[in-house]
Amino acid sequence: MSDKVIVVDPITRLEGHGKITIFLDEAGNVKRAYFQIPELRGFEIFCRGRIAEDMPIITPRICGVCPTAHHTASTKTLDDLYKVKPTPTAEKLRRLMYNLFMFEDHVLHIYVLAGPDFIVGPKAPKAERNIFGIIKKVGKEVGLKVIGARKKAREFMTIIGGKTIHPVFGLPGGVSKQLSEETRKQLLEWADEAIEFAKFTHDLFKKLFLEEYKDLVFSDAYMHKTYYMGLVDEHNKVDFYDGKIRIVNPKGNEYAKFDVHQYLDYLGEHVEPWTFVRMTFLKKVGWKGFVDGEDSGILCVAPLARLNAADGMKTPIAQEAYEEFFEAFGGRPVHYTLAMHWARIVETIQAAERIKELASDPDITSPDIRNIPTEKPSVGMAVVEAPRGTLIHHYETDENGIIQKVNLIVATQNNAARICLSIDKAARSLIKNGQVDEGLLNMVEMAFRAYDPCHACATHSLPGSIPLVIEIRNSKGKVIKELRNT
Amino acid sequence: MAEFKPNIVAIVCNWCTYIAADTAGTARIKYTPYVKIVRVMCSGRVDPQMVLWAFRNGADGVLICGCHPGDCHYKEGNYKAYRRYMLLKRLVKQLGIEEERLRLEWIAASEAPRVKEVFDEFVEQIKKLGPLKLREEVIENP
Amino acid sequence: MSKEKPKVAFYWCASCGGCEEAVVDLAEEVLKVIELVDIVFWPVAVDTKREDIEKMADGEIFASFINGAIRLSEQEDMVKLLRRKSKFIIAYGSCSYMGGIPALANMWNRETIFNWVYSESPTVMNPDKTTPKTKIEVKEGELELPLFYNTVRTLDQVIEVDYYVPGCPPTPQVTKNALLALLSDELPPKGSVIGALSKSVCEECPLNETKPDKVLIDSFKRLAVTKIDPEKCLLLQGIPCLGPVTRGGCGALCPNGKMPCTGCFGPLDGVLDYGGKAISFLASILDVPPEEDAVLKAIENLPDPVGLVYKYSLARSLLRGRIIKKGGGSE
Amino acid sequence: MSREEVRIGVYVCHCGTNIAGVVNVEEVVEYIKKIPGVVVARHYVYMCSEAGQNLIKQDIKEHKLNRVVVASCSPNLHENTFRRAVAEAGLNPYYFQMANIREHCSWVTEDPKEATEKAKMIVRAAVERVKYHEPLEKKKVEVKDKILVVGGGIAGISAALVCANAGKTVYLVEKSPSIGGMMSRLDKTFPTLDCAACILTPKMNEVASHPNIKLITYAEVESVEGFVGNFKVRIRKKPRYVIEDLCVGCEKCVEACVFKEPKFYDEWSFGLKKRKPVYIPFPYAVPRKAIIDPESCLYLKYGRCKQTCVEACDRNAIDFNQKEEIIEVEVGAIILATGYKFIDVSKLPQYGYGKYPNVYIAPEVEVMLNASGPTRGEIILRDGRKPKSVAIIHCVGSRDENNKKYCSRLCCMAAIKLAHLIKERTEAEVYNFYIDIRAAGKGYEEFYKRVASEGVRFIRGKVAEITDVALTPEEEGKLIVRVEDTLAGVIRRIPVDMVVLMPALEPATGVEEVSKMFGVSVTEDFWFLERHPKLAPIATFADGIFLAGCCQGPKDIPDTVMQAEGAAGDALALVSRGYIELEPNIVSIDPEKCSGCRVCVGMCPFGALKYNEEKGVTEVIEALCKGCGTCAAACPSGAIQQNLFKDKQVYAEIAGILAVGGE
Repeated sequence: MSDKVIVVDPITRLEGHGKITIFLDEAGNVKRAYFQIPELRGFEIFCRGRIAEDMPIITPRICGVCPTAHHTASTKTLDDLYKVKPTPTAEKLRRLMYNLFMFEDHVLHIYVLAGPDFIVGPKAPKAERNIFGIIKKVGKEVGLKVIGARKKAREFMTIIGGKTIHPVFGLPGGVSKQLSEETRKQLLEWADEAIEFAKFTHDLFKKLFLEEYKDLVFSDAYMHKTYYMGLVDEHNKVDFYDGKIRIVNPKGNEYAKFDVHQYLDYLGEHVEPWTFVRMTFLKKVGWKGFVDGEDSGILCVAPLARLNAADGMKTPIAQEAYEEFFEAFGGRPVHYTLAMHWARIVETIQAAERIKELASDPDITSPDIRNIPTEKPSVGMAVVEAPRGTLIHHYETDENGIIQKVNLIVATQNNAARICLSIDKAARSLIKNGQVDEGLLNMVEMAFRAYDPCHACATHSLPGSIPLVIEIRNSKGKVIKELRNT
Repeated sequence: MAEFKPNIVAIVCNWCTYIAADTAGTARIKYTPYVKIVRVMCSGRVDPQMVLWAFRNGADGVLICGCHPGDCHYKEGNYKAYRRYMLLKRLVKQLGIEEERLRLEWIAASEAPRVKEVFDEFVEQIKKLGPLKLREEVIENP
Repeated sequence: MSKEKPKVAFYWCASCGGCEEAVVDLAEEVLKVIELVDIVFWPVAVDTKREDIEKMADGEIFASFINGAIRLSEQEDMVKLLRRKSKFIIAYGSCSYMGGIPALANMWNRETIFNWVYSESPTVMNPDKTTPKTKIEVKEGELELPLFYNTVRTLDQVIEVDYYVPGCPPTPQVTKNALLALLSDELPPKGSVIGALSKSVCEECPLNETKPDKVLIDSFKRLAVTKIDPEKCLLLQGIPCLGPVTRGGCGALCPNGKMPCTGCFGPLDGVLDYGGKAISFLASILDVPPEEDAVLKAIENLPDPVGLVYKYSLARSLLRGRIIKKGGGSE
Repeated sequence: MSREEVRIGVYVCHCGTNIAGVVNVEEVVEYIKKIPGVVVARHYVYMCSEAGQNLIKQDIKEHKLNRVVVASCSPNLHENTFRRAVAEAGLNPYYFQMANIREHCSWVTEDPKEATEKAKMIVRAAVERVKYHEPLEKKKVEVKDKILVVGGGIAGISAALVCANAGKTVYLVEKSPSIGGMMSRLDKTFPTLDCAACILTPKMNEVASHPNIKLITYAEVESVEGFVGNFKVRIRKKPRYVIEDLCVGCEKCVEACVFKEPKFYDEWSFGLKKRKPVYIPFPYAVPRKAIIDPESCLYLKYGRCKQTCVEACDRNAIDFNQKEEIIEVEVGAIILATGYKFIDVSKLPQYGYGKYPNVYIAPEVEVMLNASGPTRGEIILRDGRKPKSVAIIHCVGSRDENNKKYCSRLCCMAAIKLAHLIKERTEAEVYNFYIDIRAAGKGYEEFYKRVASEGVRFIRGKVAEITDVALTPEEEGKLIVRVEDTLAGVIRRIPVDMVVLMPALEPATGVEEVSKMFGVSVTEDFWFLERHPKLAPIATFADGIFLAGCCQGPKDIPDTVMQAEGAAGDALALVSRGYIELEPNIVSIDPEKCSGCRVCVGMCPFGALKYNEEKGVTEVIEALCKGCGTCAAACPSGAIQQNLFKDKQVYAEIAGILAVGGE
């Protein structure tokens, strides 16, 4: 029985959106750190009995931060369910919407949530470490650029998708609304700004990573040798919207490449009694507990994983950035968790470039936006790359398209086990003989934040932004010391 | 255990069933005391909300009574009532309430004996089903 | 109001984070608002502990904006604390106002949900049927999780609520209107829905003008397999659009996206049960013979009334959810 | 709902023992007292009495009541009584609600305990409801001062004349080519034996010549729209193929018809005589105009005929191109006098009608006795003989579990009259077979005694069968009446030459359509349903529509004429006032809530809802709203509310009525 329990609880225990509990042994060394997600809503169950076309309306409510990911995954699942292909124009519109979403979501994370750690600095006071801090540091116009870029992207999303938070335009076989020529022109104008902004961001952070925070980024505390999963197109390039699921092993070699319809052969989920979230692992490798390495089924998703799992990017500028990235870390795969931020910027560039490509295509304004299904529905599966990783929807219906079964593998479930690893590893490397390092909080927070764990999907914290508190308690549970990251 | 006395409300049309019930009274036709009448001008005034409200307020069963098809004092009010009733029944069933607890009957002004027939019969049916317990009465929260 | 800036708190329960995004989407607007108030509690942005709130005097917080439904025990505890400390409690967004999408879980109970999520789901590999517990003995010690309730409740089924801001999520405009209404000298009557319209979505819907005099149809159609004329009222095309029965103020976003309104703003004043009213008007516009077969045919494409009319409001409905017979957890 | 605190007075009526005999009124009062808002609760022996009403008025003044509930009989009886009382005390009459604990409770509940419990709930519901009542005003609507009479029998004729003499325009619509109805077939009427024609024809002619009566024969009502005071009626007049204005009834066309002999079924004489395709219904028909029957006329049927009738008519009155015409009239009141018909006795084989030629039904005999009838008033059997013995059988289909359970009321006296006339004209032996003789009426019993004393035989017993199977020589060639003489207690076989059946009466053909068209309820036997069997035996539940004669139930001529003139009185009272007050239960739309979704517009069959393009809201045309509330139920935004049936009022009532044992 340990005589100390450390509870790291975002804000308060009763706040209840992800909490960390660390057990020490008599010597005051870490026995085990637990990361708990105390949140569950049961979407898989209550989608039952609904009509299939309600799914793209209902599932985005899993997450208000990445609703477009769920909406798109759901819409694609309906295509599969009704065995109908979207018209070329419809697919382009969905891809356009999706890249706009990737762009604004990444930008939000980079600047508003994770950025402050690097731009303002991890040691800077909490009050400084936010978008306003950034504005102070890099100048107002950059700050306004950030706010502006996101705002603009979201305006376009509203026009195309009906709504930004919880879009509505997806239908089996296409989309509900045609794109106006006027909007296309505006998009085209704006796309260049977006690309410029992405490039600017890339240069800005590249410098920070390679200079100011090199030690941090390359720190062992954030390194796990795990499997990596991501979606790739027919040329094994990173694709957010569609493609084959590719998994590379810790050595970076292709472990598997499969169609979403085989996901059950590869992915399993582990249940722990102390958290509400299911943890994905590789079925064939097996669940070996919270350890990394080639023999452990634990895998990693999201930007870093996508880059590791792909042979390159879809677009030229992003491709250059991709190459620079692996050069900097000495080749594929990259195991440093904090490299996640860089990878995210590489993806941001691709998103911006894709927006331009798609907006340049005159066919995107065609009125031919929908194929009406003719087949009877039965089973549908689809996958997309959500900003926070691979997202799989799987529905079964009766012949009237009434949902009978739903299985959802949400990005953060895929990362859940690895996040636990990071927390545990950070704790072990920083807590020695009962001495709790003052930096622990921030370190843990940054490890945590790197994943951009969209706990709206499993819990509810806005990505990364998790102010932490450490309570050191004796076995009676009495707080004997308290640390806060403010 | 005490005998179950169903608590039933009948929302009835002013021009047919209400009159039939008056006539049944004048004729001293004895029937169940458990069905209590609420009058509306036409079964077309019956809003599904009223039925749900009745269940919420302790009704074990709800009757809607109107004029026979073609006899509506307002031409088609009873048709509207019927269409709403059909869709409402589907909703109510999905929410775990036996369809039999909701019934629509046409009773003409002249059919005083049918008032007894329908009311007594409905009470028997509800007795078979037993009291209606709402969700929170069945599964405790937490 | 006192000289110092009024203290404001934001809190989330069982929601998706969309309501926070909605506030963030106010962008410049939110900065203006923040100048007017002092945000003392906002889990996504401001670091305050429960203890800090407990230390406050009762009613010290001017207004607490609470989004999300009540799904877990700790959510109930926290909102009760906020109720004590706040002058006004504002149920922000459909989930706290009506239960929202998560309240569709009221068609089942805890047991059914756990069974699927932790054992029946095809990816789960959980031979010894482990499920999350409120107190868990791990070999290093004891861990805790909040209690997962059987039934999702609206905020006002747990604490007294002063105002409601509807929407899934509330649009920036609605949010702004609501904030201004609260900060104005003349407060709206307690219990009212603020920020939105007193009229239905049709009021703002461009397709409303395409209606003929009489809105009557011969049957309902399934969106999944129906071609939509983007220039014609969806209702008249047989698509069960809930615009007429839903509070406006969103700017008719969905109809503008050529999709039916699904009712996230909830009922209008004077409507008792959103779903009941929706059923009433949907069935009313059917112009078919009053015979069983004819009517069944006309409504065969409405196989899921609950999902249609209680998509966001099952917890607030008169029946709260499905009545589950003892042991009858699953359908 | 009004700000002021509600102060409710509740009055539970004993109605003598009608309520108090079953319901424990004290207990109800004690229970009601506890409901918040109730200031006084009393029980009283007769609330509808002046004393009872004064009780309410005093309390309103003393206790500053602003709501009143009376728990007594059906609102259909006394709602207006109490509303008036409330109004006289200076309160808006709609701050009142009635709880029906007699018809709906004490009279229908066996167990006093249960009845008391039910009464509590009914009263509670009224109390909860009245809290949400609002002041209303009756709406005045102008009334058309014209009257429609449907049916030209003695009922319709009498009603029409009274109305016309009062100076009102009357439209009298008759289905057949002539007015007169059943009475026109009669020779004499009981009990005075005065000549039917002599008393009917003057009235018929008065109708024809009356400046205020628009007589529309050979016509039927096609549709009725509108409501009390403002009915719009469409009348379809079938073509006569004879221009009425030109025809003088000279019958030249009849003589000239290519059919030399009459050979077609004659409706008036029930087929006892035959007619030609062109004919005059009966000698004193009104209008006395020829008519051509398209079914039997060669030209109209086959388009081939010499058209001798056309040549014969020197006034060129015959017009084969005549089309049916639609006549639209607007009236304030309607009198239904659609009369009756006899049941089809051939469905009762035991009486042998249709099987034995010498079995007749009463109306045939009436026609035979009629001086203008086929036999000029003689009783001559189908084989030409004069009967030496006649059996008159009462209650053929009446008072019969398998047929009409009711007594047809006029048969007894008619049978006795026929007995008298037959005996008078044939000196035959006349037997009456009866169950009971019902001679309730002025001079009826005396008439019965008189005829009995004339030697007509009365045998009490229900006739088992009529047969021609003779068992004895004297039965040969006769019809034998098998009957149990319940007075003598023996089965008897009585051989006769002629049998006269007194068939039960039933409503005239097409009564179902008529009831639907006019929105008038019917009894299970399809007689029109009066508003109240005693207090409103003429009015119907459809305001502005009144009943006259046998369409409401079997009656003899005096009762028919009485009711007809009563109906005329009611109709006149209505139209003479010039306006009516409508229950204010119409709907209103709150423009602050209406988004102009137009769901309601399709709900209204009366076109009372109109979308206002400029304002973008739907509006109510009050004059057209009938107050069904269908649109209120449909209105998705709750913008439409129905007076007296607002959502909150109905919800309060439902919650109240379900609050079993409620606090």
